[in-house]
Amino acid sequence: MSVSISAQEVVKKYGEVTVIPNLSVEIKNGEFFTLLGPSGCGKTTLLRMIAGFNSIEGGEIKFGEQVINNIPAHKRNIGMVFQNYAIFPHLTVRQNVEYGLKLRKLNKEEMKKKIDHILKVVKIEEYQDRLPERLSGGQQQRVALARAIVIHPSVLLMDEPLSNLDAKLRVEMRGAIRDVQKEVGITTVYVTHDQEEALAVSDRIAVMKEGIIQQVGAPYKIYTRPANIFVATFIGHSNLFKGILTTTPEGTFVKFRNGYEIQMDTLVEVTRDKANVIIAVRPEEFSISDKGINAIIKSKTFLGKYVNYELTFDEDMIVPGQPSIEYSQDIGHAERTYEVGDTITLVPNKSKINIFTDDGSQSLIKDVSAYE
Amino acid sequence: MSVSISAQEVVKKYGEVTVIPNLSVEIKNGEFFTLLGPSGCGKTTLLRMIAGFNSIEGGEIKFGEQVINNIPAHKRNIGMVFQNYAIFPHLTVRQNVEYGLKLRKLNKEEMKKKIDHILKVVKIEEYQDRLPERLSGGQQQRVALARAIVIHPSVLLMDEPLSNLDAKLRVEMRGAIRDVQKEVGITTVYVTHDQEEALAVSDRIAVMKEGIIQQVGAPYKIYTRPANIFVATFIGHSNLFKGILTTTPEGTFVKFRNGYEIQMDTLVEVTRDKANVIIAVRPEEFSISDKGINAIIKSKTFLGKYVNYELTFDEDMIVPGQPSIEYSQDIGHAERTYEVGDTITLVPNKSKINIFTDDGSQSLIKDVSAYE
Amino acid sequence: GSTSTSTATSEPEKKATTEATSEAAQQETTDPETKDLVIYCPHPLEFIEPLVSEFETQTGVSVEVVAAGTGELLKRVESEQGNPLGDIFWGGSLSTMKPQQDLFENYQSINEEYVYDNMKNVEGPLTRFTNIPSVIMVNTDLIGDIKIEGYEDLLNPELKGKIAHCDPSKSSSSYEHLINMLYAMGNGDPEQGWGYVEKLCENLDGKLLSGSSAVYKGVADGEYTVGLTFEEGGAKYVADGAPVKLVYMKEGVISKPDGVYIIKDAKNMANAKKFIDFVTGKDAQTIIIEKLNRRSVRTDVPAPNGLEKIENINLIYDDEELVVEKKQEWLDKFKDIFTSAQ
Amino acid sequence: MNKAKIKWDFWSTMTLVIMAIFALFLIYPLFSLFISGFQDAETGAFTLSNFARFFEKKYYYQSMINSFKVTVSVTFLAILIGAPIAYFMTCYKIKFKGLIEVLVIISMLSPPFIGAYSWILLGGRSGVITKFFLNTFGIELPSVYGFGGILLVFTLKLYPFIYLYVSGALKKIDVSLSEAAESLGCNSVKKVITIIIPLILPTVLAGALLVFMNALADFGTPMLIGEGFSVMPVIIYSEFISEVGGQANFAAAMASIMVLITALLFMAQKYVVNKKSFTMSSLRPIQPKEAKGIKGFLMHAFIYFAVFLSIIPQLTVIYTSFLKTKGSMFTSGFSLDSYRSVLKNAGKAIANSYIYGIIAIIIIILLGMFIAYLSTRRKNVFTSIIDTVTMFPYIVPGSVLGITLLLAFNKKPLLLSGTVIIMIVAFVIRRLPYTLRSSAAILYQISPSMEEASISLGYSPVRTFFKVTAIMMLPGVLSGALLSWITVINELSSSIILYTGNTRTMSVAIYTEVIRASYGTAAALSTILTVTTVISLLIFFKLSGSKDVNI
Ligand SMILES: Nc1ncnc2c1ncn2[C@@H]1O[C@H](COP(=O)(O)OP(=O)(O)OP(=O)(O)O)[C@@H](O)[C@H]1O
Ligand SMILES: Nc1ncnc2c1ncn2[C@@H]1O[C@H](COP(=O)(O)OP(=O)(O)OP(=O)(O)O)[C@@H](O)[C@H]1O
Ligand SMILES: [Mg+2]
Ligand SMILES: [Mg+2]
Repeated sequence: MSVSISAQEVVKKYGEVTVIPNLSVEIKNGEFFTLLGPSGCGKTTLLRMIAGFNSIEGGEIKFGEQVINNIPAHKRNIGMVFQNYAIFPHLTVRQNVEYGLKLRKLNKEEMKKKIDHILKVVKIEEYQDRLPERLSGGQQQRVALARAIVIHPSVLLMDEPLSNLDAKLRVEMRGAIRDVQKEVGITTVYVTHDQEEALAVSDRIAVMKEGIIQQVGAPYKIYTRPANIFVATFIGHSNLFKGILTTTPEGTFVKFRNGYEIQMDTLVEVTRDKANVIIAVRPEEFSISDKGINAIIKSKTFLGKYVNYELTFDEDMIVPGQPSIEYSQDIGHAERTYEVGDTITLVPNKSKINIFTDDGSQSLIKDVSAYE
Repeated sequence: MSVSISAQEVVKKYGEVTVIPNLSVEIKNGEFFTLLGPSGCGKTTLLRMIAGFNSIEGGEIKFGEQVINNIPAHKRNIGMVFQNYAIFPHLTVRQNVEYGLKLRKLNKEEMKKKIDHILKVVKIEEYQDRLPERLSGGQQQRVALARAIVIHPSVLLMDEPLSNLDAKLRVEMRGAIRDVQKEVGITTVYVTHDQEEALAVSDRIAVMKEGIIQQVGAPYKIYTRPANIFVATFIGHSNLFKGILTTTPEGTFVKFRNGYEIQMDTLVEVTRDKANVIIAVRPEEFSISDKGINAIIKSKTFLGKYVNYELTFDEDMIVPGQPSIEYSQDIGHAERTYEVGDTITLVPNKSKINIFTDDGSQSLIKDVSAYE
Repeated sequence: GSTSTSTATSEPEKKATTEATSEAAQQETTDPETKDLVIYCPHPLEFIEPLVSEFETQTGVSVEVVAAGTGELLKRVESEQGNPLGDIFWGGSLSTMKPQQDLFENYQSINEEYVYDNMKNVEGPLTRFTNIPSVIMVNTDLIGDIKIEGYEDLLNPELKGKIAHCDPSKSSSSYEHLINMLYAMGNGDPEQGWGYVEKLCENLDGKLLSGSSAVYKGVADGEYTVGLTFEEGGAKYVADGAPVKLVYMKEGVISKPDGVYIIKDAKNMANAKKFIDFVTGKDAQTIIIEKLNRRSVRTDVPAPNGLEKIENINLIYDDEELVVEKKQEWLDKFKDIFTSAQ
Repeated sequence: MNKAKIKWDFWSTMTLVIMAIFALFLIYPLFSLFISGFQDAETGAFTLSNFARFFEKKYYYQSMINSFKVTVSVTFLAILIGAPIAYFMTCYKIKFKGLIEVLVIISMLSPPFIGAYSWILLGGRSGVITKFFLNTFGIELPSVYGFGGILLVFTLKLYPFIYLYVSGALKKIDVSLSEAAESLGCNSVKKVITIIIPLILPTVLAGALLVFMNALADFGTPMLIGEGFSVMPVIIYSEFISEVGGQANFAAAMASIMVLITALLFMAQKYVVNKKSFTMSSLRPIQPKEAKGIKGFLMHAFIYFAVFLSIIPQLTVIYTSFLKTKGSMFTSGFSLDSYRSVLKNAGKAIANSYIYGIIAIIIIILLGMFIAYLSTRRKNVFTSIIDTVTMFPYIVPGSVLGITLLLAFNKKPLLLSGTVIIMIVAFVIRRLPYTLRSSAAILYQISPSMEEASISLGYSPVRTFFKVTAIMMLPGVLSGALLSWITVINELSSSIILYTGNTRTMSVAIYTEVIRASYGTAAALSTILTVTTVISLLIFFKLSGSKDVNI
């Protein structure tokens, strides 16, 4: 049976270094919950605390109503896919997968059926009698995945379980994970670096930075309405422009430094007149137009579905310190593409763009909350 | 100094199992060459043969003019990033990076400068005195990357060097790799599962399957004009429809099973009339229209830049055995999105779609070659 | 226990010995330069010390003692033929050394004339050093009322498993005992003695030790009630006040000398000869009886302190040639008897 | 594979050099010994009668059966004690861990004879403990003699081998494997059985082999407390070197039988290890956890009890070294007389012990690592032969080996007898197996990709060996080297044959006291040896900067 997970004011220190200062989060029963964040932000650490492999320096973690801080890992009924696979080198593929099931008194036949099934799902049935050292990286990772899923744990913890698989297999595998997870109702905490993956499979996503949760919400919400500029730039790309907020009787406007103005009806009310703001526009929220903001194309990258243009703007239009300003052109339908050196005029899609306070810490869009 | 790499009829066996039956490929001097292929297809194996860690059961590998089959690995002047990082656990981050440089008689200062620089590039300077066991997975991977790059080898071999990094860091890192590579002119062989990455950084890509190269070409070419349906479906998604080729005085047409016809002017001449063909349409190559082919929306996934619809077609329209048929709608500009259950009418963009022989083994588009 | 008389060495005699020694050295020096002497010796430090330091002061030769078990040392000598690293082999009972006498140099000490007749060096290399009877050692704390006067008493069932005896193939003292009991219990015909050996083996109850010292040490420590050992082994405990006493078998005691020998082709030949002359000299022999619980081979040195007078011991004699000849056969026979008694 | 071509590189040169060394110092002497097993004692003609004699007489073959009874039991017991202690000490926070490690090492320090004699003093028929139980509780304890006693003494003496080996191996296990098992719902016991043990099996086997062979070859203990329970080495020893004059050819035949058995065992062990070894890259070693509750208590109790038992003989030795003695008797009261009487001679012996020891240990470590590397990473016929042959001297009784060496190197041009060199050669070839086996075991666990990484950065295989492989091997090497060091310092049976007055070592000095029952002075020397060894180890570990004793 799956359970809800609740972390309350959890603290994690490695010696003197505090990796997670104070983290609270509620993961619902049966939910597919994803942790996203930069490398080293504490995702693995949090996962290992839930699993019971890291000590907890403060706060509580509960499974349902039960505080589990002091329950040993093997009694928590979890399944875990480790970042480094951690498959048993002395057991064959099949024995690896079998390992957890054996502890769960099943009759032989049922066990065999389950294992055959999962081996097929992760596409390693033909290697089932090999020792892990003779498998490729991706094959090993699938063994780790199968091993954790097959026991139908109440909590499934996955640390980048698909990082070494090709795109196609990855899509299939995440489908498989999703299926098992929904079918049996496993509460799943998932760590990934693949944003598309996160957006595709998660019920909710938590974006972390330096051990602090920045935003928790449904994928669509996180992507379209990020709570601060960290989230806006970390999930997908966002181009950040300096802007000024003006309130006139006709409504509220945000003005780019070059004077181009957009009327915004969806801003929170408290905003001061003439306030400096940051305007975040995603590469795909631009359209080519004759009126708007001008940019010169600096470079061009073909990325399959679309072409990415890196743009140059007037220095003082944009927030400094950004790696690049980009426009992405959907080429499934685009009439023409542009070349390096071309000047183009772009208009942002006002229903999509996001406005943040000057320090970037808060969204000014109505109804955006950091925790949902 | 960088070199060209040439593999000629290379064979690799593990005991009885032939992993690479007969592979030939030319990698140009200074090129950024990427290997893409399903998990277990032999990418790591090929890389390790170039590096000198796997025996070669047949054929030759040359660096420039020199056959290197029997040159020991340490004399090949390669740099390698291993799939499992393989960083030295007994050395600190800095010492790991320093390790290879020490051999290359540099004066102290220059060495220090180089290391400081690379540590900054891969963003691990603050951890430089830690032992690897106290790093996160992504941090470890960056150490491995820095260690291989800093020596400026003539051949750089990278086995999924960025698999454990978040999207943003990954973009930065691949930029950094690209920069060093171009600056010094290192011939680079790169293995990745991230197609976007492959498309973004590679000069050329080789798509492999079961040890056999399916297509070698520039990213744009591979994506837009795949040589066979394996490549078409492996790189990006392709929806495969059954079609019939008809040649009339007005030109050549491909007809979908529901009767919808498209005139194709770019097909090779030899094609027989009434031949069965496969029509490959990428999700983004569809547009909503009132005439075309009808589909029902089965499910809908939000993927950031676009929304992915999984579609249901009449059974006999599509090539059987496909995991899904998809339409992806660019939502930067889309006026409306659709809901599950809606019926939509789609037209494929005829300048983009690809036509393959009935068995899928060959493209019928003019000027598409498997090796470029 | 027994009473003793102590005799001081008289001045003139001492002088004579010293003179003789230096004289011999002058005549026969092969290499007058050497100032060293290497002695292979299984005796304990406390035994070696007094004699060696006396020798060093008298002659100015510097002595290096290599100590190990008799067997080990003998094997060394054997292996080092051609390049001997030792000069003197000091210790080892005659029955052990006789078969190996080719390893040693012929030399008649200047003191040969003072040696008892039956202990003269008739073979050439085998200079006798002391005389050692076999004895039964009894722990007086443990023995209680059990009467021990000789071999026969060891068959007392109350002693079953309490007798310390060594494997005769491993220890020369128990080999001597084997010979002793064969002759004593066979009334002079060793072949008649095996019946006793069989009974004794049964009473050993499967316990057979593996080294000479284990016997006297074991009895002294109270691990065993009685033990079959050699006189000096037990006597030093008596002298030290341990709760032990020595019993000289009433059925007969064989007393065998041990010796001191020059290793063939010794590098310090002259000093080696000096040493032989020294230890058989009256001074040294007197030290032996006074401090080291052994019997002298010299007629002019009295019985030692605290040891039974030789007259009170029922001495018997073996046929040395027969013993050498039968050695392997008897050892094997003992093994068989012991194993089948288990 | 390019089969035909053996690439000519550093390692092939190394193979040749090592082969040459071994041919000279091992194969040549040992094989002349074995050959003499086939020779008639008198005529020197070829014969099998020596072997026939062995299998005909119960006295002899019974001792072989006895030997196996002892060694098999000891091996199991040593594993049963050593492995759990190693596991607990690695995975849990055990109180006084550092002290325990020091004590374990001290318990290994007792020189031959002394340890067993201490047990007699304690548990003999009138031993302190026996008497205590008899007088206070009226319980008659079984005596320390015979099979049981040998078992007790061997087990307590040899479980530290397993402990050291297994600790080294456990440090190389990546914690995530253990965590993976737990995440699948496995409790600690199951986890140990199904994951940990299989993973360290090569090391356990290597340790078990050493224990087995050590128990098979040791004659000091059974000689003192065997009491008629005769075992092979005692018989070989006494046939070869008895006071009574033994039969060298027969002894050689018996030694050959032992060596044959060893070789078979060793090959079996290698076979299993090859099949059952798995490389792991251990980036995150196991972190000790808190040992709580009843489990924690039991763990502590078990460790303390075992270690206490094994340290008893040393304590006894140290205690007796301060007793007043009268001749070879201990009398009541304390004094420093024993020390006084040994001190004037001890200086030279101590210096010798350490100088030879250091030279030997350096050679041992180098050879051990090289051979381990060759036999695991460069497998071929030659390296396997080298690997196997190195185990032979371990099983041949030391004094027999000493004599073979003496015989072999007593003539020009190979005149080494009486020199330091021959002592060191004996130390090296007898004590190499400890370091070699532990090094080989650890190598099986190190992922070759570390070496590949180094090579890819331009380091030649040789430099890679020194800069990466060797360093990563260190935990394993050191646990073996520790054993080698301790046993070199305590080496006796071959040095007793090879030493001269100038090259006398401490253990020879101790033995000299022991053979004629002067236990007070022997104990004093032994205590000096123990104290100096512990100091030497502490200094070493201080200098090498490692926190705990076996790294
Ligand atoms: N030592 C080995 N013995 C036998 N087969 C092996 C061995 N190593 C790899 N293989 C097999 O060879 C094939 C190719 O392996 P390789 O590691 O090159 O795959 P890959 O393309 O790198 O896969 P991935 O993307 O999953 O890392 C796989 O099917 C694998 O199972
Ligand atoms: N044993 C340790 N001792 C000290 N610091 C550690 C230890 N393990 C991890 N850290 C640090 O804690 C931080 C969080 O590590 P964690 O492994 O949770 O990161 P992560 O989010 O999983 O990163 P990645 O995506 O790179 O795997 C990192 O900065 C890391 O360097
Ligand atoms: Mg991580
Ligand atoms: Mg791979």
